[in-house]
Amino acid sequence: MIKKYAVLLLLGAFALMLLPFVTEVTPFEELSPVAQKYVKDGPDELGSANLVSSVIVTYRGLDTLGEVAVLFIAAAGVGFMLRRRGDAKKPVKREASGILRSGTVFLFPLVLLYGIYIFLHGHLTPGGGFQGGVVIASGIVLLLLAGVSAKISGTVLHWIESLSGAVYVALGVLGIVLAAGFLDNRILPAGEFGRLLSAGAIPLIYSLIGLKVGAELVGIIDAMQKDEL
Amino acid sequence: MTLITILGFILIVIGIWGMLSQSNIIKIIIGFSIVDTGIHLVMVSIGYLKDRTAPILDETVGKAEALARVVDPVPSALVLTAIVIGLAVTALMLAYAVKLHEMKGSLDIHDLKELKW
Amino acid sequence: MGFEPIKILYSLLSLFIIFNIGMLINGITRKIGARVGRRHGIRFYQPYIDLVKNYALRSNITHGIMFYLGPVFRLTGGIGVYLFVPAIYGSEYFGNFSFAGDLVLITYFIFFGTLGMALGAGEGGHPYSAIGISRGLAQVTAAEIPLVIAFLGAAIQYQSLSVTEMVALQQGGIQNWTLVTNPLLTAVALIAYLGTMMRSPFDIVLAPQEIPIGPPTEYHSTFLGVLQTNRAIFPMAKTVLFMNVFFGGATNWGVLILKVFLIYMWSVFVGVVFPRFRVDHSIRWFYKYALPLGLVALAATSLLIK
Amino acid sequence: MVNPIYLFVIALAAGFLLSLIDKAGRSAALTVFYAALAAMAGISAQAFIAILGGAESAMIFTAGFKPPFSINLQMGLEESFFTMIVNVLGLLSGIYLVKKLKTEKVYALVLYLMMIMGLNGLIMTRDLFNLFVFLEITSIATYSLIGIERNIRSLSAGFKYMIAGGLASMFFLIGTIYLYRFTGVLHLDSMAEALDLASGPAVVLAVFTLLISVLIELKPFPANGWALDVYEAADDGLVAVIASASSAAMLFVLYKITPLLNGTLLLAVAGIGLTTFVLSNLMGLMQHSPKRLLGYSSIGQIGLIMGVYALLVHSGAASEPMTLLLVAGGLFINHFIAKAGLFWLAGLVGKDSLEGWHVLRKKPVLVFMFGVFILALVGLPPFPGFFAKWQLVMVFSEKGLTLATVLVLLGSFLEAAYLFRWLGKVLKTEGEGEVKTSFAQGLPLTLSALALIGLGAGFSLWIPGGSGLKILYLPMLLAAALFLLDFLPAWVKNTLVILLMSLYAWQLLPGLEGYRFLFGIIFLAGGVLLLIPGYAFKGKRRGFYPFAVMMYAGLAALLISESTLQLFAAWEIMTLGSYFLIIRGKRSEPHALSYMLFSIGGAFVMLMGLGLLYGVNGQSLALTSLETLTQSAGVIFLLIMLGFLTKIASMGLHIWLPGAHGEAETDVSPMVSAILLKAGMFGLIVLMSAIRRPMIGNVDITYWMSWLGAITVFLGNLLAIYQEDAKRLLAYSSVGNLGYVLFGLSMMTHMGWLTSIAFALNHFLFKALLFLAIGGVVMRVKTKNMYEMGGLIKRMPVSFISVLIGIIALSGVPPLSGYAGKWLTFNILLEKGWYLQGLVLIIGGLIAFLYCFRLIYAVFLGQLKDNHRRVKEAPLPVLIPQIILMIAIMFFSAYPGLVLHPVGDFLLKYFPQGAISWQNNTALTAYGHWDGLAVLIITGVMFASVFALLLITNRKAQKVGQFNIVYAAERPSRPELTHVGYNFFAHYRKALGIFSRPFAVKFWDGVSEFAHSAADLFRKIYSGNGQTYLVHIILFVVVVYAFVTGG
Amino acid sequence: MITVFIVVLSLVMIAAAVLAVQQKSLLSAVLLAGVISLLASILYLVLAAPDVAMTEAAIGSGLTTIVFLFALNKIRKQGKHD
Repeated sequence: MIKKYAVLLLLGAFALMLLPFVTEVTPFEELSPVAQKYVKDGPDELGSANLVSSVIVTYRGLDTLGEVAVLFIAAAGVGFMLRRRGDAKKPVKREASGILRSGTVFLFPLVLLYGIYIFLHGHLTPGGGFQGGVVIASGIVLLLLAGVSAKISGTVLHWIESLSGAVYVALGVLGIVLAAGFLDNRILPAGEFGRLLSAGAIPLIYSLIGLKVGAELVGIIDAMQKDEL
Repeated sequence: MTLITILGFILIVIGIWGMLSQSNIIKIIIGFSIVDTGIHLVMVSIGYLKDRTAPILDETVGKAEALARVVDPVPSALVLTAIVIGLAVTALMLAYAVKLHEMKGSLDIHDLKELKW
Repeated sequence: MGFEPIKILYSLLSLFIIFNIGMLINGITRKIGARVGRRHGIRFYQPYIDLVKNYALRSNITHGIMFYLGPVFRLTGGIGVYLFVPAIYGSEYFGNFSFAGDLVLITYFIFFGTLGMALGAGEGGHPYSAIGISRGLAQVTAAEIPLVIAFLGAAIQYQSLSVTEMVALQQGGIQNWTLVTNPLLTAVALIAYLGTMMRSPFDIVLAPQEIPIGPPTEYHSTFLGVLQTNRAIFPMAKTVLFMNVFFGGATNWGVLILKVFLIYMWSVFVGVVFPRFRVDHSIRWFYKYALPLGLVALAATSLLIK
Repeated sequence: MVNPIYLFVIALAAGFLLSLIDKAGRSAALTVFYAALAAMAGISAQAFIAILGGAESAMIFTAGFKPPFSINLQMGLEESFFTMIVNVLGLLSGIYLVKKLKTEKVYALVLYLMMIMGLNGLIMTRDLFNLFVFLEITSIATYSLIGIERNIRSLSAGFKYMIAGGLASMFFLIGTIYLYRFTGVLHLDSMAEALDLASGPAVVLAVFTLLISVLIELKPFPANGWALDVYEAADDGLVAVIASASSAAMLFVLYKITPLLNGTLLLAVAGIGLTTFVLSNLMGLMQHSPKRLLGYSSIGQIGLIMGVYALLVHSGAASEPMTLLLVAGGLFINHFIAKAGLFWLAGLVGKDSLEGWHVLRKKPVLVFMFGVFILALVGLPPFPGFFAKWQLVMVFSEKGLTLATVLVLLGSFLEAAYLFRWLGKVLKTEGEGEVKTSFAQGLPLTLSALALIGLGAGFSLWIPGGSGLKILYLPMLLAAALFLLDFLPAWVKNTLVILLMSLYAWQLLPGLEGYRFLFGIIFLAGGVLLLIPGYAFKGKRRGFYPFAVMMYAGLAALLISESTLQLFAAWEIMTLGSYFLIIRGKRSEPHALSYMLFSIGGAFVMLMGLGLLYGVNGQSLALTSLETLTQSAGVIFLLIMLGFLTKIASMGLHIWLPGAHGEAETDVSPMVSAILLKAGMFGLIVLMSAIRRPMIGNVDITYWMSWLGAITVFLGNLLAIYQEDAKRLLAYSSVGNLGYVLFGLSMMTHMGWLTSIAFALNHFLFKALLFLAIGGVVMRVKTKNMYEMGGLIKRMPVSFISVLIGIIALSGVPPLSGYAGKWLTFNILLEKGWYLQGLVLIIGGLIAFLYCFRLIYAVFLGQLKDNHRRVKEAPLPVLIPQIILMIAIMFFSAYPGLVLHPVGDFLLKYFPQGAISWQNNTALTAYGHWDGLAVLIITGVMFASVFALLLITNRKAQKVGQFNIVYAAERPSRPELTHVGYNFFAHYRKALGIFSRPFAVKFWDGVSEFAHSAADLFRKIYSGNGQTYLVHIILFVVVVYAFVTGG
Repeated sequence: MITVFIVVLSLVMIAAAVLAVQQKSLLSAVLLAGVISLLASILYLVLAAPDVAMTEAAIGSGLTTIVFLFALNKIRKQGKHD
């Protein structure tokens, strides 16, 4: 009991400590110097209408690569942690209701398509590789729930995951060779502003990210849903 | 949007409260994800400028007026990354939880005292 | 100072004189002791007879090399102490070998014999002789405390370690003796004197009653003779030393004999009056009474020279 | 220079593709894996070399924009060095783990690679948020890898780590976003420019949250319970990376964000670091699990490094890059390598108890490595930690950071305590078991041990004044060679060492003058003499000669040292060598430990003094600067003196000596007693000849030294008489004897010092003689208890004569050499007038007779025991030096002036009013005179005459049979009945028992007890509950914030 | 107007958070945490960050919850074996 109140007291003190962040900080009056540059020059330099995308894919591209790596590591880690012992039995196939099954079979291609749409239009509209990847992943989750394919083809996923990652890194290196630096998206022509095929390599990179993220997320979920024993 | 900043911090404190007071590992992870949400809110609210729109240029917001019309894209970009990382960490924590439960048969953090002193 | 060969002869003569004094005083004191105890006692020349008898005895056994050497060490110690003391002040030839060292040398040389005796008895066949040594050494080290204090005090008083010099400073009448100029220190010295003389109350080392076979009794025949010789010389040597440091020294043999006899009597009287201490008693006694008294005396002495 | 971005490209590409490659077979995957690691190590190493060679440091602008607009990475000197060591460690640990990686799923390879890449990112990135990403990469990879062990301990530790890391990340993000708010940039350098900490509490809070997150990752007390669990439970190869490489990267992060910090925050970091250092090492005292112990040590070391670093920055010393490199860099690299090595070893040994590590002894090479790692951690020469600590104390003293210095040394001392306890257990515990090593596991260990040695050599060059350490090169080289030649039989090595040492002495001695020459004779000629008994040892005598040489190397260097650094290094090397010699004894372990602890404690106090000297005296390392000291002379004197007093075992600091000297081997005891103790005296002479009037306020230190000396004599001798163990008796006697030395020195007069030197020389002669003789006896009769011996004169006559001569010289009975000291003592008493102390001293001297007699009686006299009837005389190699020593004693007794006269003349340099003059062989003072030769001759003649008399009268003496005696009407049948040995001076104990109570022992026991209970109390906070650890973290944050803001 | 909306939303989120933390049932707690994320994504829209809103909705409330549920499911299947 005492411990409970002690914790509350401690949290009170902690909250008190954080108070200056609320009381002493005023919101931005104008854009920060960095943001000003992104907003002012970004569209011209990179040709992306979605400034967040240009920041994510190019200006802070290394973050994004790292982020992909984080997800990759997490997927590997989860898979690693929940690995099955060598001679595990085959997972029991669960039967889902017929409606869900047929619904899923019908829905899945649409979901997949939507995901692809999102990452291809990342430089134009909200959303991008991550969001697209998530959508793809949720489509596959649907499949899982429906039990259409309890055993997702590991090999295909593997190939997608590995290759998209490797190509992403390779594109980054191309940036050094063809443009100004690692992960520079200006290896492809900027194209016409606002078009689908514009903004240099951003759509391409976003696609790769989408594929990789999707594959990774599926990996995580797959590892989670697989039955032990 | 100071209000949202405050909300973010409140969520953070509540999340930590959960982490400190709940003995169930899953609850601790939930607390952690609430903290995460709180942080993301704080971050995005920092990038907000009053009465501005999203940093996406289109017909309504042209290149020229963008500077005065859009909010800061940087915090958004950061939060995007943070969210994904949060998911990664949460997933790994859950994997730990599953594994711990498998080996220990319990989700109580007080039971994980094999090592001390 | 300095060494001349002729000194050897004089020293031997000096030694011979002191040996006889010792023998006679031994005899006389035993007689006195007996008379106090209302016994008839021995003849005063009895020690000579004993000595001759012992040297003549033929029961020649030994317990080992150290047993054999023990008496040698012992007598060497006794003679040495005497020979390092300038016996007669002012005499060029009866100054013995005092050129070799000073008061400190004598103080430490006292142990030479003690150590040798202890070694010899240690190799004796009987465990009790070892116990006797243990007691003896313990008591000696305790009794040396007032002794050292007394000598140190004297050295402080005269700002010298040389016995000759000390005596020189005491010349000119009794008022210059340490006895008079520093009575407290002399008192300490006299206590120390008691402690080193192996007489009652500090004679448990020899203790024939409790220990049927004490260290000297391990020895017999010639060994005992050597020890007896030492018992004549060694106490006299110490007495001469005390006389020199505290009682003005002696400028001729007559004064020497008189003073030595009187000082020796002091231990005899105390011995006759007081019963024997146990060893831990005597150690504690020296630490409890002699040491504080000595400290007071030392303090007084250092005040005195200021 | 290769574009450093390829570090990441390689890691990521390999990481992404590994699972595909793995389908072609594990060996392919492993090849790629190692190739990637090796390439990373190569790239960073190449960058390091290039930049060292003058190349520009590389800036990598990602996406082709300049910062602050895009993320940039930097590859400068620091970065290249850190990435290099991290990558090399990663590669080595990867090799170490090869067996595991072969069988685990391919994920393990991927995760490992990603972890290393993350560390590189942490080091290289200049962008705050990017730092966060790399932090997460590293963390998540680490969390996952901790699950490599399929056991609950590892898993629960990993989980605790995760939630703690989660909180740290939270703070990092909050700090980052607010810093972005205040500065508008994320680029660190631009941020530092734009940041104005004075502009409001929120700014400070923002920096604080960022800082605290980094600090939490650096495992500060008390917010570090999770880390301890990880260290204890996770796989060893992995922990090596976590403890060394990850900590390295995080320290580098701290280094990077330093420009954001202000003075208060820096002080907070310093306080946290040093507190952590002291407390975690304190708690380490109670550890019995090796890996947890290493955990405590790691946490402590990291705390030390960050604390020291923060203080260097705060005090401005860090603006000198060399200082930063030598101090913080030295501490860091030392810990980095040693800790990784120890964790690797932990994996090889795989035992859960400190004692269990004795299996290492099956492989001498492993023991050697273990020793190297432990000694490096403790900070002893010749390892980098030593030089770093030295420089640290110097710099801190210069900046007036006394409290910090005290904390650093206190923590180091505690660490030394448990590390040496461990080392001792490894060296001495008996038991079964063995260690299996493979090439993959041996390689990283070998390389790291070599790296430590090499770096030690490097640091010795780089450190200011380090060129003076050349004096140690040659002897240390010999020691090193002997390690390699350890397989040779003992006699070969013995001959080699004797030859080389003689040669060295031949070269060295003529260059010395005055007392240095005398000590040179004692140290080196004495050393050679005492090596002769080594021929009596059969077999290889592994590990003896390198350390013997090390000890003598230290001693020799002491003689010629001109700077404080030389002196201190020599001092430590000597201590180290002697420790390993002492611990060779059968039951030496606890005593060697206490020897080492007292030595280290003393050395640290001395180091404080040397530091202070450096600080107040214009940063001079010259020993002569002691002479020109104007301020704080008293304090400096006291501190340095305490160090030396520990070595000469003055009362109160003596409790290590009896065990250490008593339990050592036959030829080691005389070395450490007769020779080593003089080192302390030598030090005192060096010190006191420079500072003549050491005063603290109105108190004259020498006055109290004289009391200490006197009491040491009295109690040392008193305690000696109660000993039943012959060697301990001698050991206590040494305590007493060194008291005379101290007393004489404290007089601060010509004659006083001469007295001291006479005592020292004499002590060398007789104590070597006695220890050799008694050691020889102990070798034969296999016991040290005197009451179990007796009558050995019949079996070991030469030893008997040695002991006889020895005790006569010891007790100061004329005519032998001991008398010189006694005579001089009386003279100096009269001269100085310190009668009371003198009296205590003299009384103590009288007591010496008791134990002298006991020694010779109980061992050699009395009756021979049944089981000793066939013992032989001690081996010839043990006897030869005894004979030489006896001759030397006789010589010194007859011609004391030959030694004392020239030494006295030399001392006139310090004390122009010489008080002793020489006429031929007679010493004359204002008070008395002494002719050693005359005394010897007179005594000899008298002895001979009496002996002759006895021979004439009693020439036919017959030997009596042992039992041919009767006492108390009984005929004894067993020798025990005729030999009184036990509790020989019972009556003395009865009378003076009060003085024999071991007050000092009780005091130090109490100190140790207190430390251990405090340790136990503190470590109870690590309840094992992950939630409690979270509470600690939050509490830590709140409390530190309260301190920082002062409210 | 918008302020009121935010305040109401905030109160709901805080309530949900407290409830999630204190809730006995793990399932409801997980779902409540998902709800918090979902509501947060609405706030992101208010903050003119549609990208974040999308992500938070998809990942924070969607995928995270799914992962939680799968994990819970797995734990449930393991059962209590103590």
